[in-house]
Amino acid sequence: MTPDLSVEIAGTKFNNPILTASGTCGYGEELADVFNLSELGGIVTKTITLMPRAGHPPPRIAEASAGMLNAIGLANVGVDRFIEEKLPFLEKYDTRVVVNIAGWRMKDYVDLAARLTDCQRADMVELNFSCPNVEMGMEIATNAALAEKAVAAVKKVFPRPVIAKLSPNVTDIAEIARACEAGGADALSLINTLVGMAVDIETYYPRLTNNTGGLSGPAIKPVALAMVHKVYQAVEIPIIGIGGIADYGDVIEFFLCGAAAVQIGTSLFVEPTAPIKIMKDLKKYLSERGLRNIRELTGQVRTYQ
Amino acid sequence: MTPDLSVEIAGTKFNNPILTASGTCGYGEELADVFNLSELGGIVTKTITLMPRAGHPPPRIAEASAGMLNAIGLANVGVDRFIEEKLPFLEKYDTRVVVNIAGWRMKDYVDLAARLTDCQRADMVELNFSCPNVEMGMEIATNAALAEKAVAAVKKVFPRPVIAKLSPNVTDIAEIARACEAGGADALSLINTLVGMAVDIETYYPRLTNNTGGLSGPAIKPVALAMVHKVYQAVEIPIIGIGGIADYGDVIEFFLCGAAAVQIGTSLFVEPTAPIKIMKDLKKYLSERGLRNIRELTGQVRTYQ
Amino acid sequence: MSGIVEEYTMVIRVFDLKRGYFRLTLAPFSKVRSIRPGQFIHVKVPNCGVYFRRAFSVYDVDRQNRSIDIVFKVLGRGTAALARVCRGESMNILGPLGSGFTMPSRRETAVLVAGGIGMPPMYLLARCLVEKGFNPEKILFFYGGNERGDLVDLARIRKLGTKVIPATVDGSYGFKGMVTDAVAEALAAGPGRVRMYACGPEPMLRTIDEMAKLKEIPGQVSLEAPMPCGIGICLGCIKPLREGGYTRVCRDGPVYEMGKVII
Amino acid sequence: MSGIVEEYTMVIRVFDLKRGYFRLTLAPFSKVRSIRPGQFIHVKVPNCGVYFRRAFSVYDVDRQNRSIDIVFKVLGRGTAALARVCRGESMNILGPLGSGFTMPSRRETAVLVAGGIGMPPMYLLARCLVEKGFNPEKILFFYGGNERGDLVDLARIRKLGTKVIPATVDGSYGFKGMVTDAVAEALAAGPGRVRMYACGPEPMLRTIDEMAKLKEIPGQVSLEAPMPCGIGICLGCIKPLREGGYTRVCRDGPVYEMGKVII
Ligand SMILES: Cc1cc2nc3c(=O)[nH]c(=O)nc-3n(C[C@H](O)[C@H](O)[C@H](O)COP(=O)(O)OP(=O)(O)OC[C@H]3O[C@@H](n4cnc5c(N)ncnc54)[C@H](O)[C@@H]3O)c2cc1C
Ligand SMILES: Cc1cc2nc3c(=O)[nH]c(=O)nc-3n(C[C@H](O)[C@H](O)[C@H](O)COP(=O)(O)OP(=O)(O)OC[C@H]3O[C@@H](n4cnc5c(N)ncnc54)[C@H](O)[C@@H]3O)c2cc1C
Ligand SMILES: Cc1cc2nc3c(=O)[nH]c(=O)nc-3n(C[C@H](O)[C@H](O)[C@H](O)COP(=O)(O)O)c2cc1C
Ligand SMILES: Cc1cc2nc3c(=O)[nH]c(=O)nc-3n(C[C@H](O)[C@H](O)[C@H](O)COP(=O)(O)O)c2cc1C
Ligand code: FES
Ligand code: FES
Repeated sequence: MTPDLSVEIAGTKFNNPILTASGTCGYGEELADVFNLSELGGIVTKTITLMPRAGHPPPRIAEASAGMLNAIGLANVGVDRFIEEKLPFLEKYDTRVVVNIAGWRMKDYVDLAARLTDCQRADMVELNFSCPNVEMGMEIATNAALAEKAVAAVKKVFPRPVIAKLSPNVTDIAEIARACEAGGADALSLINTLVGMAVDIETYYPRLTNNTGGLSGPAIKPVALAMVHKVYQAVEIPIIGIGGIADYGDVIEFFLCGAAAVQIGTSLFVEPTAPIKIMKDLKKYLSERGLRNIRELTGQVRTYQ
Repeated sequence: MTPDLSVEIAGTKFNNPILTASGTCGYGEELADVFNLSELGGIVTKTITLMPRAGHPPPRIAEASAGMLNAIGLANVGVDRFIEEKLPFLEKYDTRVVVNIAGWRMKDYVDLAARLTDCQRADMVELNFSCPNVEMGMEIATNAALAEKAVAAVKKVFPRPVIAKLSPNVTDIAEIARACEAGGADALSLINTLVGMAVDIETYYPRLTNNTGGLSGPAIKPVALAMVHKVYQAVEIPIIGIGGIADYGDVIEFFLCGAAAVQIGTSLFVEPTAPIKIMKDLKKYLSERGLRNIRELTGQVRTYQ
Repeated sequence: MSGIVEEYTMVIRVFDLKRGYFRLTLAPFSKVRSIRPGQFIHVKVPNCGVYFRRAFSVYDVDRQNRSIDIVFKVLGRGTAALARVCRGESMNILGPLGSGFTMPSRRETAVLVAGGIGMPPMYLLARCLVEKGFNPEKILFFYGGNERGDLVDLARIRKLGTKVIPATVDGSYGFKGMVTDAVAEALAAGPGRVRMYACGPEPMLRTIDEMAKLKEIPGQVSLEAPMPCGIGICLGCIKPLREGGYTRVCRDGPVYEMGKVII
Repeated sequence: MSGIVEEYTMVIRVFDLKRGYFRLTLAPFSKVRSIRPGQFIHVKVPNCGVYFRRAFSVYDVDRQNRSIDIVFKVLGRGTAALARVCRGESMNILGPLGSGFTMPSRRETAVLVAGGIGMPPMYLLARCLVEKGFNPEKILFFYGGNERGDLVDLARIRKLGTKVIPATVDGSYGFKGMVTDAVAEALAAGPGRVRMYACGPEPMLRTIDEMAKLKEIPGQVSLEAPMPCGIGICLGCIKPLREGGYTRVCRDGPVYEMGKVII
């Protein structure tokens, strides 16, 4: 009997718990040249904004120890072209589509979600709160009250599940998590990237034109696990674990800490077939231990004391 | 002409900008078996508490990608034995001694600093704020008001420079930095470790008996650089950069981002002679570029826009 | 599906071409038959601690043995580690990636301009042209470097029967000066209807691009950019387009029509 | 200064001892003359992406060639990479580290108990005893493993002239059963005044430790713990002491008097 990898998040079934993370898989077209997207539990599309964006000038990616820095600047085709040109491509695949959206004011999120309401292919939306909020002058991601309001506003217009994506650059992520739950979020995904920097010691210029960028990859995995573990104890809604996942062992760690599904980001750059390999290895891990499904691992870490 | 590596922090001269970080060099005795401690700009001793502490049970260290997790639990000999047995050992070396102290209530810090006042070998104290504060129920490290009060209280009893060591596990490290400056800190050191976790997927137990631990090593360098850069713009007092430094290039990066000196921690475990090698390479870097001293590099990053 | 595969190949041979240049043969690669000149592979450099893959143009293929050759120069950590791999070692590669060159028409003279480590795709292009029956006499293979040692595998290129015009900045071999000057001289001598192909350092490509514009010569350049993913999903390898916006060199390129990209 | 050095050595030889065991010869190591049995070196495994060094007991030394031998078993990522190093490769080592064994008196029989990969320091101890003129007949070298394949370099150990008593759990070679049972049997036969030395897996050491206590036999055990730094500065390699508190295995050990540490 092969073990069951399917999971359920907010009443929606995923064939397996492996999603590709926003900004690391485009809108799916390129990865489809490497493997069949139907093999994925889901695909989280690159953050969409109301208007198309070219993003920051190069260099916008830098290599780091066991990871990388990026400051792409939310380059994307804009919601209109996304709906017309990108979403239809995903029709033919048996996978969940989560559309990640971002804006600079509360209304942007609401407008984006509203535009996606009739797109049945958008199974869920994921709210990327890591942009500076032009009204409030700070990231929604770092302010519990703003986050709660934003989630609640989107929930009013979007009829399907809403995921709030949390930033790790906060003193207490559990506080933000509880606020999103209070706002009506159906699930949480964490973590987004850690703020980081790198400088070229020959030119004295930062390695990114944005000066700072987001750190991702295996380097941040321990931070992500600690945060998933903390948030798991703070909320009732399911958690999607993100951060440095590179192999099946990492997925198991995230599940044990409280994840109900995971997203793979940076590892796709280094090993685009990672999700396929992970799926195979997960099945092996489960069956070798006589575990019937992966769901029962969620939150099973045996914390001391 | 060999370039000048000396730096000055709060009126105190250091022969060079390389210090060893608290908790990664004991009280100096062990490293003295590997190289002459007089080669160091300074040594920051393992955090001292009022009473001796055995620390957490093993395992209290775990390997990570490009770094490690630790939850030693502030194991130390206590301030009395430190003054009697450990400090005298450092007498014979021509290096600065920074004594790192921690407590659970404001008064602990004051008592510790007071005890050290007459120890002339303690050139400076460094305040480790990353313990949960028993009075307030949170880390001083994450609360600007508490941090300011604690620094001010220590400043009242300790006549020599006081360094406040900042935690990266906060939403806005610049806010804490400004508070410490307002409290009278003579310098800031950053960063301490990032909260992280790892789980054994065979036993389901966390890899540390403390469940979570502090992430350090090259993995966190980009985060540390971004924070040094941010704090440099927020305060006037000198900054000692810490986090993942492994070679001379890393030191230059920290200087460019605003550091006036650096501390090397985890790299000592992997390459105990790293400080010596770094010093040699720094001189080479400077002389190849015709730079007369390292001080002029502080804050010279050419940020875009 | 255009069929990009991620596969383990074996190191068949590491050949030291001297002065920091190496030729590496990897096999078997299942997609060897579909590789077009100008395409590249993305190599996971084994055991060196660099996080990203490193991109290398396909230099040659052997359809029989399903092997791929690359030629590289030791520049940084990745290539240094690559120079140390042992025969028989396993190596993960991703490919074939990127667009290839479009072929010249029979009536055109193909002017190939290779600068330094831009040689490999030019060689494969020349080889394919010759194999497809293109007159080797009508292929001018310009190959420039700083000095003689930068021109590797010259004998092998000459074997194709194309005209090889070496150029070295220090004059230690062939034309003395920039390879672009050699090209300009040859074009001035007027080899008739011409199509240009170029791969090399950015300043060289910029000059060729301008030359092409000025003389209205059609052709293509193959560009380079740091490539985290190589397949178009990270948006890291961008260059500005003349028409505005950015292009991803790894997927929309690396081969572009002259004048398309702001080099 | 006890003189710990961090040095680049060269891989002189990688010898496949089969079934996952390897012997590695490194040279030159400047401190080879000061190494005592029971000490270890901390090895930066080249190019494998593991962050910490890995600790290995010194198995043998050649003062002439200033070389060190270690024997290791492939367990995880670090040792797997170590098994792949090539001759001539450069390798950074830190040492000599830790305490060594104290020698028995001439009147004692030295009972050496090696379990699996705990053999190397026992070999070096035996060799040093013999070289110091200790009667080889009065050295009982117990060497246990799960099966025959776990007992490596037996011929080499026998060459020392000591009595070698192999033991395998599956009985495929020598005494059938746990090596500790073999030891108990021998002690029951009463070899007179005895001093025990042991290195091996924790359960074995625990049994030996209890046996020593019960029969009031003096001696030492060499312990293992994950060792981030190896020199006593990280406080990561601790074990609880019977008298309370912790000990750092890397610096206060790895060799301890029987009964001192709670194993
Ligand atoms: C399409 C293409 C084809 C190429 N063909 C060849 C060839 O045939 N022969 C040849 O010798 N070279 C070729 N190169 C260049 C080759 O990839 C570089 O020489 C190599 O990346 C340098 O790597 P290194 O590790 O030695 O140097 P490093 O110094 O480690 O890298 C140089 C710098 O670039 C960054 N970097 C390197 N690789 C990447 C990446 N993949 N993504 C992001 N940043 C990166 C590093 O962080 C570093 O800052 C090609 C490059 C491209 C894009
Ligand atoms: C004093 C001493 C002497 C030894 N002598 C020998 C010997 O002679 N022959 C032999 O075969 N083995 C010896 N070992 C054991 C050897 O060091 C281990 O087999 C090796 O560390 C396993 O490493 P690995 O990378 O193959 O396994 P891994 O699976 O990578 O490591 C095993 C686990 O231990 C952790 N770990 C490994 N090394 C360290 C470290 N240095 N610090 C913290 N955590 C670590 C890893 O994170 C992992 O969780 C000795 C160990 C010690 C302490
Ligand atoms: C190049 C790149 C671009 C990213 N773009 C986005 C984005 O547009 N929206 C978003 O919510 N997260 C974005 N992320 C963050 C990832 O989705 C993910 O949260 C983060 O990288 C941590 O996971 P990882 O370590 O597996 O990459 C991006 C990450 C990378 C590396
Ligand atoms: C094993 C270990 C123990 C540490 N103990 C202390 C400590 O007692 N007090 C303190 O202020 N910082 C302590 N630190 C944090 C370091 O001083 C340093 O701030 C941090 O590790 C980041 O630097 P690095 O990446 O160079 O190690 C410890 C770090 C490690 C790895
Ligand atoms: S390398 Fe990632 S998009 Fe081109
Ligand atoms: S290994 Fe660091 S104290 Fe022992």
